[in-house]
Amino acid sequence: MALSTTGMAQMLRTMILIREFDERAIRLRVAGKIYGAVHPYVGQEAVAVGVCANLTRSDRVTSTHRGHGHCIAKGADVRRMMAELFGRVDGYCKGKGGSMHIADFAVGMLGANGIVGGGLPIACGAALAAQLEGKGDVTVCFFGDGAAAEGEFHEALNITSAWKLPIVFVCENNQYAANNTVAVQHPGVDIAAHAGAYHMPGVIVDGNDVLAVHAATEEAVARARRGDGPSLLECKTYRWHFHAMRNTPPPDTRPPEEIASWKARDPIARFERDVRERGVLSAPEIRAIRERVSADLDEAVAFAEASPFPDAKDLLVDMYA
Amino acid sequence: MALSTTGMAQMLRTMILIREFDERAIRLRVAGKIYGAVHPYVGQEAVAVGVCANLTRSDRVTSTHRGHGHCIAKGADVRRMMAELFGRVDGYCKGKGGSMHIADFAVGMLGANGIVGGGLPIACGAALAAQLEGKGDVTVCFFGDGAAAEGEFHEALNITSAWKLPIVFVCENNQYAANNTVAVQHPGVDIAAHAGAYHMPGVIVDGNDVLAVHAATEEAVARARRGDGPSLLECKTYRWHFHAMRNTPPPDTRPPEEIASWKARDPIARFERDVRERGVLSAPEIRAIRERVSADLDEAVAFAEASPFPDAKDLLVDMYA
Amino acid sequence: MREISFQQALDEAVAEEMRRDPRVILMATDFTGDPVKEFGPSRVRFTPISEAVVTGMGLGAAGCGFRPIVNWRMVTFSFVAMDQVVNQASKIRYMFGGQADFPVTYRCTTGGGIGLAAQHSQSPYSMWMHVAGLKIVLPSTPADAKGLLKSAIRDDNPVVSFECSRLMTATGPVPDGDHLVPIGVAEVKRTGTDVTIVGLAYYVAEALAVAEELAREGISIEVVDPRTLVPMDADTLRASVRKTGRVVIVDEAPATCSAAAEIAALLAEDPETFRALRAPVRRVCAAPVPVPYSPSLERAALPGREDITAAVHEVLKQSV
Amino acid sequence: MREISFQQALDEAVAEEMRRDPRVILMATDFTGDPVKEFGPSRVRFTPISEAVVTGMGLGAAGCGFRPIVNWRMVTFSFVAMDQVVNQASKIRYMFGGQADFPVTYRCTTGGGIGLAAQHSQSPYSMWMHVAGLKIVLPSTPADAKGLLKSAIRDDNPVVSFECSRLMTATGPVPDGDHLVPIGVAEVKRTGTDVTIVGLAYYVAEALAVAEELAREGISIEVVDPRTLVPMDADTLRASVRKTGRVVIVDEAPATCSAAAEIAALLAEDPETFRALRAPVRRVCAAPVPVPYSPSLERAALPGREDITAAVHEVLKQSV
Ligand SMILES: Cc1ncc(C[n+]2csc(CCOP(=O)(O)OP(=O)(O)O)c2C)c(N)n1
Ligand SMILES: Cc1ncc(C[n+]2csc(CCOP(=O)(O)OP(=O)(O)O)c2C)c(N)n1
Ligand SMILES: [Mg+2]
Ligand SMILES: [Mg+2]
Repeated sequence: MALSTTGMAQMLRTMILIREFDERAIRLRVAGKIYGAVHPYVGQEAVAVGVCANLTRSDRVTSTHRGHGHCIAKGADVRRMMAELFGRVDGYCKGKGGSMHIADFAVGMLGANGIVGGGLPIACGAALAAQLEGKGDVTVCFFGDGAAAEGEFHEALNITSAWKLPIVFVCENNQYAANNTVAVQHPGVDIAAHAGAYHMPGVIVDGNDVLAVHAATEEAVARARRGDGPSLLECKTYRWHFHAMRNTPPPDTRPPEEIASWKARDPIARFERDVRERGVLSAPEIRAIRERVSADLDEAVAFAEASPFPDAKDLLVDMYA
Repeated sequence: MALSTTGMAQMLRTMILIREFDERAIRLRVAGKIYGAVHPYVGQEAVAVGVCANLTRSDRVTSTHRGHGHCIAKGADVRRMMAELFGRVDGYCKGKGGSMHIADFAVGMLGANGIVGGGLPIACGAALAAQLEGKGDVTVCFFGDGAAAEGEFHEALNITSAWKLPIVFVCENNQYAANNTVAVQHPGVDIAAHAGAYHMPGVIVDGNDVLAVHAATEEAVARARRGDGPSLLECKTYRWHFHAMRNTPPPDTRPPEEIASWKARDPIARFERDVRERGVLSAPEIRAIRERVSADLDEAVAFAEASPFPDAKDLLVDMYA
Repeated sequence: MREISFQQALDEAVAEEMRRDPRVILMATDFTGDPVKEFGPSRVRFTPISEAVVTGMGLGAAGCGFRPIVNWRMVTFSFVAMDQVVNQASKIRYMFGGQADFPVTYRCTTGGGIGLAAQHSQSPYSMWMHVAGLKIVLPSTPADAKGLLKSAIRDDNPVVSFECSRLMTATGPVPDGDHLVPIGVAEVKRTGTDVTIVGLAYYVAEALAVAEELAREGISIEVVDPRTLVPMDADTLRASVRKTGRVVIVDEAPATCSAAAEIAALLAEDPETFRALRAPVRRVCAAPVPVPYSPSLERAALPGREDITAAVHEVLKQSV
Repeated sequence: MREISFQQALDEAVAEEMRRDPRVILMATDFTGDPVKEFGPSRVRFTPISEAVVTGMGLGAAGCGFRPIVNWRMVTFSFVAMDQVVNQASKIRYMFGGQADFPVTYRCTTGGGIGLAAQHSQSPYSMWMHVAGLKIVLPSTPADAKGLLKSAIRDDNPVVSFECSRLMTATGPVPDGDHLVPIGVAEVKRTGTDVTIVGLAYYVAEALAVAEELAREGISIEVVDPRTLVPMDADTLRASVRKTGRVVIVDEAPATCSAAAEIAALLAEDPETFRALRAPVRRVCAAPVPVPYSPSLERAALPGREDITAAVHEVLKQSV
């Protein structure tokens, strides 16, 4: 299914929204308006967007500690996301979760996850549910190169292939797990190399090329919907910023040339070129999108700031159904 | 290094000793002389023996719930093993461990393990120790086809390959994990297929042919001693008896023709033929070995029965160093 | 009333709930009986030995509208899945602000006394109790086993059902029909006036046996079975001890940070119960060792009737 | 005496022990400082994110003569490795009949109060305490942190060192030289006569602050820090409570089956201490919820000084 013009415009807008959301999150954290840890997704936008453009609302995804991008791409509302970062009652989790635990079950976003690899089993459960429901829904499971060293990765690939569950495993290989390179984590550089032994397709794709990600996912999703089982997609990409920050952004320990070379492959700049060249959007139209994103985020921050903090007397609410 | 005549005779003797040990263990359990669970190794003798014939005393192995064979092949004393099954103070663990926890650190047997996959990490630690010691010792890690579905399997392969640790992973694919076939456990039938993605050799060998097991192990051990890192060896084999028994042997749920076809490939009968044909041992010499094994096991049982039960006042002994 | 075994009671609970609700599904490496025959291979799943992913799958499928029952078989095997229990199942509803329910039931056997040694003889319920967000049941009779497991399966939260190995062949009367036992309600299994014995699982029957013996000496024992560990029915426990003034808590887990420790604390911190206490609280628990294999040591490691009896005599002697 | 931070004290402990004994090796996904520089990449290992195998490797290498220190970083991450702790490390020596020693040290941070929400704000020490076979330390000052970690590394058993996140930047005097604090010895951090406060980790300093305030009201508080959770120095705790007759136990883990529950039970079951108790034992613990993210809720979930003060006033009022 070829991407429509509006589809592509929508994808570009979402990529910009993701980037700007996280750039703001960093500033808001430095300003002490939000708490805890921020793990920016900046640089990896093509993955979340290229993948999720293939999904319907009833398809489901699980995410990671670096989850804002997946959340936005799956259709969550940035106002309620922002309110969650602000720890307010109108946040997705009523302020109980924060950045690492945003979820929006209504749009099939089954949650960020603070545990590396922790989302993989949950995604397999969603895929089992989809198989039992028999409506052709699929589940996408996002995880990092670091997570591929956890045993749950292996168990997830094994059982979903044995059971032919409708799931797509999307490894965002951003070259690092915290400060450790892929070489510290794995004997080889390609996570997708594992797919064969699990009798599933393993595909490596340029994770900074949203159209390539889209195309590869399309095939994997179609396979899953057909009942042919899981696929493993490895998207080679890079995060532009630090791994995580608390009060202040930590110094970057990665080689400056490496950072620069990846910034030169900016997935948004590249897709902007693409859509201009294809005549999908003009430069002024793109500018308008950027302005709109900026206004949306202003509104999201205003929404968050207007929302009250949870009342201490509600501490025990939501514990049990 | 070609096997010597005495080497082969020794291997045959060990295979027979393993089989007869476990056949006795079954009878002793039925008679109520020993307790807990018995997991017979009968049918798989070529694996433990073919592998361990490549090891020196300072090499180390870890084992599984089905551990008697590994223990004997690594050089443990059947008298102290038997005393352990009897729960007596002269057992390897002073009666505290029983069948599932026999260990003999003096001969480098680092323990049976009641947890499927649980021995893999410990083996990796022994291999790390060997690498740090730098004396060229290797570690062998035995595990089943069922264990290959546990996350620890993946983590063990990944880290030992990344660190080039001197270890040989020996998967005894006996076609079943308890009552489940390999097909219930895995999308494919070959566990060794995983090796490539971990950048290590993956070798499939006839696990009922002790010389083939020996030869494949020889190469993997040499590689490990050279500092070139781990290998994954998959030995296709079959257990002749039930998975486990408590008071009485459970009925077998596997197809009778399947059992019969594997019994026709008896690793001991095959090796007896081999050594006779090569002129290593004559039929009377083999008979003498069998008689000697039988006498040794009589002595082991007598040794065990003569040993006292632990005194309840020693309950807290051995808790802390 | 029918007399059936603990194991059969559990099997009936599962089968009845599966008939009642097609969203109930099963996952385990093995099953008692042949549930595939009645419910088919899509609802009854034989799994690889991959407890971590299976545990999380139960949770994920629960969040998507199913009601999975994951049977770890032995509690020991659940430790490879502990992340999914502690970091996911227990926290997922609260940390997501209650936007979904997770009606998953985890089952496993517990306990020693069967010669299986350290790794296969554990009773670590208190480790799960400590983790806020789970409900936990621990039945002592076939009737409670059936009624609590049915309630667990119908509960909209993650519930852990601990099922004592030594009780599996025990038989007892079980009411016909849709027999439910509510989660969170303790039961006084025998009334008495001198000493309360709180027993868990296997040790409820042991406490009753001791009570019978002591009655002949003229000592009147009340036996209370919490049945549910979370939420703990502290009211019933405290009411009993306020009446008797003395308590002995019996379980086969080691004492440190155990369910018995929690019960002791719940009693000693309640002002009214504290004032009624005429003797120190007493725990009769396993020795602080991995359960040893040899029968002579295993017997010494786990509580026996003589230990319970001795403790009762002691609290009577120590009474102020 | 030098004033250094808790974090620096821990780093010094590791560096000193590595200098002292070449068999000490490190494994973690990350380190504070740059230990590779001094000790080289063969003794200092950056690991993949594979806590289960790394935990077992520490144990295996320990059984082969090394003295590994495995740093899980946050206790949360250790749950994927729980099998290796519960089923292997804690049992291996005993179940093998004492034929080898396993001198491995596991380290991790604990606790909330830093806005990291449910999964990254846990204090589940009691889950480890319940498992027979581990030693466990939980320091509250830089000096204890250094001295206990050094003792842990020299100990020939698996030891778990729980290190409170909120204390990392706290500073305090640390003796020069080879400063050791023995495992298993509690410390009375302030003497008093009216109420004993048992504080854990962060809550030792909070208890001392409350004691200082209450002194102005004429209430004399004794503050006791167990420092080691296994083996627990019950004698020192009991002696204090026998003197004061009242106890408040403060920690940031939820109360159920917690270290605080164990301490309460240890006090209430000792006949002499029981007789000396003039008021119910009192636990001041976290609310039974996963720690929430929003500051307003996190504050409400964790104990504050006002909660400790209120508890002291209550036990004084409830005294018989
Ligand atoms: C089980 C577990 N271990 C360790 C951590 C700490 N941690 C958080 S993120 C991270 C790195 C993850 O790397 P990767 O999976 O590549 O994702 P990325 O951060 O690159 O997006 C680590 C080690 C954790 N959260 N969970
Ligand atoms: C973690 C864990 N899960 C489940 C079990 C129960 N169990 C014991 S042996 C076994 C089957 C193991 O199969 P495999 O690894 O192929 O070894 P085999 O018995 O065939 O030698 C199972 C499921 C266990 N001991 N540990
Ligand atoms: Mg990464
Ligand atoms: Mg097998």
